[in-house]
Amino acid sequence: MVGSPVLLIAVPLLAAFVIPLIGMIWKELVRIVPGLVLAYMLVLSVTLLVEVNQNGTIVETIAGWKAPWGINLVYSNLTGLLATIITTLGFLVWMFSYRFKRNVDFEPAKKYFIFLMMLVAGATGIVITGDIFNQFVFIEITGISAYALTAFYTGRNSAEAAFKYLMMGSLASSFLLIAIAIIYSQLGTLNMAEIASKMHTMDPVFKVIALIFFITGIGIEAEIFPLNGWAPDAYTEAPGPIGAAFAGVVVKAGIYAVIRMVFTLFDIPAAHDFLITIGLITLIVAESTALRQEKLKRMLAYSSIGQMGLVLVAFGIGTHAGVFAALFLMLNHAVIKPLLFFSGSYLVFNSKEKRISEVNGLGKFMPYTAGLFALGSFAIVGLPPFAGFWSKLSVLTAAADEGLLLVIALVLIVSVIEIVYYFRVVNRIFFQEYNKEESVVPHKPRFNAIIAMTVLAILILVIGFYPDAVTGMLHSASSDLLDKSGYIDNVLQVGQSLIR
Amino acid sequence: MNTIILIFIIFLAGAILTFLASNIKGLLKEVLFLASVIVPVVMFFTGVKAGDSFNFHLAGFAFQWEITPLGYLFALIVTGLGVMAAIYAVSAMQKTKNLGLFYFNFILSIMSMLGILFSRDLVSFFIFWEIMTWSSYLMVVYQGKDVQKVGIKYFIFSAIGAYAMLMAIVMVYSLTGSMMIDKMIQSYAGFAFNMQIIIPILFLIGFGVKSAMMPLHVWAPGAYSHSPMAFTSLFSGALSKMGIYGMVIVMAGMIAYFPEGHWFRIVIAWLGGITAVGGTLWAIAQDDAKKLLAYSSVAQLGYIIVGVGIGTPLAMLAALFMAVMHALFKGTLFMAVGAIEKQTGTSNFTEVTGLIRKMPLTFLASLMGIIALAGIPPLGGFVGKWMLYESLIGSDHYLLVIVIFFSSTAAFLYCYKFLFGFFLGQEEKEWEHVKEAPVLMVIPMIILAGGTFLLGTFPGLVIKPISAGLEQLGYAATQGKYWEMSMLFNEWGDQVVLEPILYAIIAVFAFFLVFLLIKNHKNTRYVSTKDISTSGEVPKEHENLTFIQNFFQPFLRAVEPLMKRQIDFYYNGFGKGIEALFDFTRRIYTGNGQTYALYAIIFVVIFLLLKTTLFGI
Amino acid sequence: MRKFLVILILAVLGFYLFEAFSGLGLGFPRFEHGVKDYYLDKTVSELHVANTVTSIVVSFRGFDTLGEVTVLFLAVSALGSVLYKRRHDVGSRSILFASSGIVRSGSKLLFPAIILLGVYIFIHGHLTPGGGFQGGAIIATGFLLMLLAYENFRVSHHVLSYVESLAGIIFVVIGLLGFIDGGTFLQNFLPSGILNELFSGGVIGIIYVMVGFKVAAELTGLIYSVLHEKD
Amino acid sequence: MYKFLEYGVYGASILLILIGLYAVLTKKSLIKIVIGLSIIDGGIHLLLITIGYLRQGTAPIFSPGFENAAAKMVDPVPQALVLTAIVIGFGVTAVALSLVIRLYRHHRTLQIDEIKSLKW
Repeated sequence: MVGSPVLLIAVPLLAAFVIPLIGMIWKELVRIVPGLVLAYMLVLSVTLLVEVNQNGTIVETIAGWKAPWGINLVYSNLTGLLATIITTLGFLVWMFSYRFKRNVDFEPAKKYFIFLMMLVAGATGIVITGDIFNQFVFIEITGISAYALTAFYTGRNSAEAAFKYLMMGSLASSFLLIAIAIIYSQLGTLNMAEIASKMHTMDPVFKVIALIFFITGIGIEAEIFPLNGWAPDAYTEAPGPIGAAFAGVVVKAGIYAVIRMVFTLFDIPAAHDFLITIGLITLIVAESTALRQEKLKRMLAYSSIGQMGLVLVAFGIGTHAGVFAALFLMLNHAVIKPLLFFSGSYLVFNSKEKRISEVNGLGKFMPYTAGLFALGSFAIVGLPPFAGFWSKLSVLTAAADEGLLLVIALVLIVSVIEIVYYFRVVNRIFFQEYNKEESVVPHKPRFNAIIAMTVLAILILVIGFYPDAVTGMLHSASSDLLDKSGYIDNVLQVGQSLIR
Repeated sequence: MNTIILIFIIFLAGAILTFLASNIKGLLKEVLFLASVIVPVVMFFTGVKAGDSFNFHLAGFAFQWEITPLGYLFALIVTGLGVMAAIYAVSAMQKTKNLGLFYFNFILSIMSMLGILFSRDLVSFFIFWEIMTWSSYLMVVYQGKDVQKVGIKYFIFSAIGAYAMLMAIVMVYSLTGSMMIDKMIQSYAGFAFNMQIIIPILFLIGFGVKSAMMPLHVWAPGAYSHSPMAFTSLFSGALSKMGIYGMVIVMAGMIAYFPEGHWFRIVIAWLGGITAVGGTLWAIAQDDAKKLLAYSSVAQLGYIIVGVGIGTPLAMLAALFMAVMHALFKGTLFMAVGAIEKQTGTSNFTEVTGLIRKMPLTFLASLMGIIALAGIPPLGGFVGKWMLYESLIGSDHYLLVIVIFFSSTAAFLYCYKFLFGFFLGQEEKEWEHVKEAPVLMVIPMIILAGGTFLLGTFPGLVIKPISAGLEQLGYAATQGKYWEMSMLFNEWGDQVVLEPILYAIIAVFAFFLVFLLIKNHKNTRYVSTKDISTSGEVPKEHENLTFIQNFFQPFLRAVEPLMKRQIDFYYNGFGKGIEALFDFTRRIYTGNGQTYALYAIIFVVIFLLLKTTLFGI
Repeated sequence: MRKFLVILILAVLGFYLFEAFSGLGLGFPRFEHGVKDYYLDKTVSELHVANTVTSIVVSFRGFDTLGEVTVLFLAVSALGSVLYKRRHDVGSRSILFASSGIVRSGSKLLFPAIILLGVYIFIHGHLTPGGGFQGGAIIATGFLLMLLAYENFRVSHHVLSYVESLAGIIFVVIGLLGFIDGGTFLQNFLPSGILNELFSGGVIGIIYVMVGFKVAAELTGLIYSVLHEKD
Repeated sequence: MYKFLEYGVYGASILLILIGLYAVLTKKSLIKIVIGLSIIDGGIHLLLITIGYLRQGTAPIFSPGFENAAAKMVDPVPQALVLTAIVIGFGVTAVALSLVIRLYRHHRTLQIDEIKSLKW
């Protein structure tokens, strides 16, 4: 036993409480300790994932109460994979922001890192918990950290974005609570595995209403259209690295929650078609909106929403291939979009408005950052031999297996739009004249930022050139998601063995 | 290790190393660049032969790389032209900024083209296709002046093409469960009729974009003329041939199921015919040599598409022969324009004149290229066109013959314009300082020009590999009998086509050349070319009055109705409409948090209302 | 127009919600093998805790409570972060009108009693209704009263921060000790004592006391920082 | 009579939710919106508690001598959940109010219609 999934939550919580104290000893510690904690979480999640791969799902009970009664954490191939993605990104975001905008005061800096850590811990919690109410609590932890991070810069319109986010988030938690209330009133339990095993006894009317409220509640986090009005604002106004964290961490957790509901908890087959429909609508609306954006981060935000729509489409296909494709997309998106946010935030570093037109000709002054942005753009629109291609191809083949030709056609048409707006930016960066009056003053990235970006770039290239490096993991994760009875058995039986 | 994979590894490593070395002073990057182009090419010629293959699995897809006879033929074009263009590029691109990017993309495009030719499965075909697209895109925008629109246009069209192709690939996958090209061709007959039509059309869009087929050609002039000439020779010569290659392997296999004269074939052929005419007419109207050649490329590819569309053995032979030929002479011509542009700083006919004595070797190369292009014996263009006519007549497409004939006659006009505009006519004081292009630029031109001559005289050299390729496509046993297909070969036998008139024609050429040179040596009264007045019209001050101005005015006036509305116009309108629409739809995001909350509630209510329909409960 | 639309939509929403919930019935057990029977059983037999709600909040669903405490901690931090100003920008407290002598004396009189009540409630959280959250909230009202009555009443930010952090740390450390001792996080490692005595329920009492301190400190800090907000 | 109570309790909590939503969706003042969010929370908490209600049940607290009274006790789980939910709702409200203060500082207004600098 290398460790326990519960430490993924407990250690950052402990650190969050400790940081205000140690900050009084040496101010630099508030920047360093979160990094150490995130690194620890990364190592732990990876070792646990390896262990899970060998020995099967780890079910961790809490306070010694076996599964249906106590809260339990489930670290399986799927949740482990997502937790690993989340912690990896969390660590990279920390590394990137370690010296990002150094001129912030001590107090905000301290809180920034606490919030970042709690954002990651909360998202990890959403993914690994096996209890719906506990998931709700973690959604709130993530949510409050996210609101605070969105409102981090006092100079911008960030409070507006944060308020919109909070409004929607608050509605989301209300919907979630209603859904939880309905489920509890019918089944008398909050444990996901037990809910799943008892779901067939539930009155279908309640089932559907609960599902609708669940999807709406989580859909707000998962950026489903039309629940995603907050997302572009929050991405735009949050600090650059936090945009990356939203795209890579928060949304992934939201998507996980949606699919856990649809695949495991509820036994409504029509929900899959429902996912395809809303996924397609999200994809089309978001990408077409992205086409006409003037601000760089806003464009990236819409693109991120669109990708999530595609992920939902892939999950909606519902076969092994579809789930595999969706997970692959999530993984790729978690690698590529942060790179775009990282490099993009350095491209418009000194700009107040963050307009796309301000990046003209920056390729000359900051070739590395600009090159990485181009790499990210190439990868996200799915050009081979970069990472995004494989996931797009697997989505298409998965859809083709089911004969969903209309879906394929729409996805491909939207891809053209995606190419247009990404390449417009790349063109501007590299092939337009630098204009002193319009363009921003270039700002070279710091060393730590370069490392963070390089790691992501290397991941993109590795996945692009040798996708088999990750496909094995993704296959076992997708089998894990589809194996509903396995999940129930694992949770309910492993729980038994620990009865006091 | 398998030589095939080794070739790709060397290409890739060479590209990266060259890119990294680009900031080091000295000749290191040039040496690396040439090495990473030439070494794999040498390995290709010595290490592999048709039939070699390399298989592996990646991401759940089976990859099969194999050197097929047809692939070998096209690989000859790519490698030959690639090496020439590389040598040319080293000299032509000196003192340009950002050289690393150029070399990187150059090597990558050669690599990806070879990859396309070696792929026997659709996944790797598509991968290499896309690598080729983006590396050539980076070349188009490489020079960085006014390229926003051109580059985006090129990439949008490429993306539309590529995704149409991907759609077709995925449809094939859903029908056959396999990604193999052979499997696709074999099981094509079993598809439902609508699939039988839709899949080739989607493929056709994909390939048509790359080979600049008529309604999809609008990217071509801009892209060809904006990328560095060193690359354009490869771009027009080899890269656009990939579209032809794709058409040949996919379409030929597929539409072989349609009988000859089936409407589907006719449509493709006619698309080619229209492309040829339109390209030619637009080429005539151009004042810029690069644009002229670009439109001429469009036209030439139109001929090839006609051949592929007709699809009789002779037509295929003609098309493939013309593909090889086009690579040679268009490579030459673009190189020549590049040389002129490098030496004079412009590629506009209205500015440069009378270079014949300043750049005689360039002139020679251009002359040969133009003759080949125009299809005059003994150079290669003639053989191809002859076979095309013969096949068209043989398969009763008389109307198409007229179209092609009109187009290739009209092509003389721009050929003449090109030659006359640059080289002949008055010498201008302005261009007195101009010297012949550097040796490294001239040699590839001359070699390629020599190639047109060689193949025009001994077409058997290339017809043999073509026949092998045709056999691969299922045209039964054309090898060894190809000379029976065309009258041209029937008359004069196997290898030594046209030998009797060869020397006569060479003599005529030599005579004309000498005549021209001598004539230019005569002392003539010097009048500036910009000093002549147009008959009947009073020139305004500062008006460009070079003789090349409004060169074919009467002709252009005659065909004006045809050219009034560029297809571009409709595409732009469409694009603007889309953008306006999206500008409207994005107003969904009103910026008011309350509205977003309202959306959420509406979302819930809609699904509550529709729950019976949606969830069946 | 918008109001009409909203009312219409809400009417539909309300109809469906009411349709669903009115079908639930009221006041009879709805399911047979719910978790609550187990909780009610084990609370007495194993945990020796009188208040089942407390045992659920702290033990069965203790992880939720940890998360909940974190939410509160984060909310306070977020408040501070959102309202952050550079030191020289921070103004003094905004006072609309000074409080009268009666309010001041009365507050002074009530303050110790309120604090005592709060402490009583969270110490007896596992025996009687109430607990850490309730007690903490009561203590915070005491401080609110003082802050309203005395314009120069000061609470040390540092002390609040210490209390808050230490309480949180002790909570997590107790959880980790349980992890080391029993193999699961938050596991009880103390003797569970006798039902209905003050020292019963093992770690439950300690955790609830810590929650009480934390909530009190956090709510006070929250009020304090908002009070310093000047227009 | 009992049916009336049943409808009454559920109806009241749902009405609370709807009133809160109405405030969130139509009121222009940010403060009122925050109040609306709190009202929604209140309604939901009431709903949750109602679910756990048992006719003639007692509070789920054991007193000496009544150790076996579990059968007559109301469901403690919703109560525990509501306790958590209240605290969370409180935290969110606090953050919301702080954001309102920030918005007022920045825009000098509390009208949500006028705070639309981020759009499209």
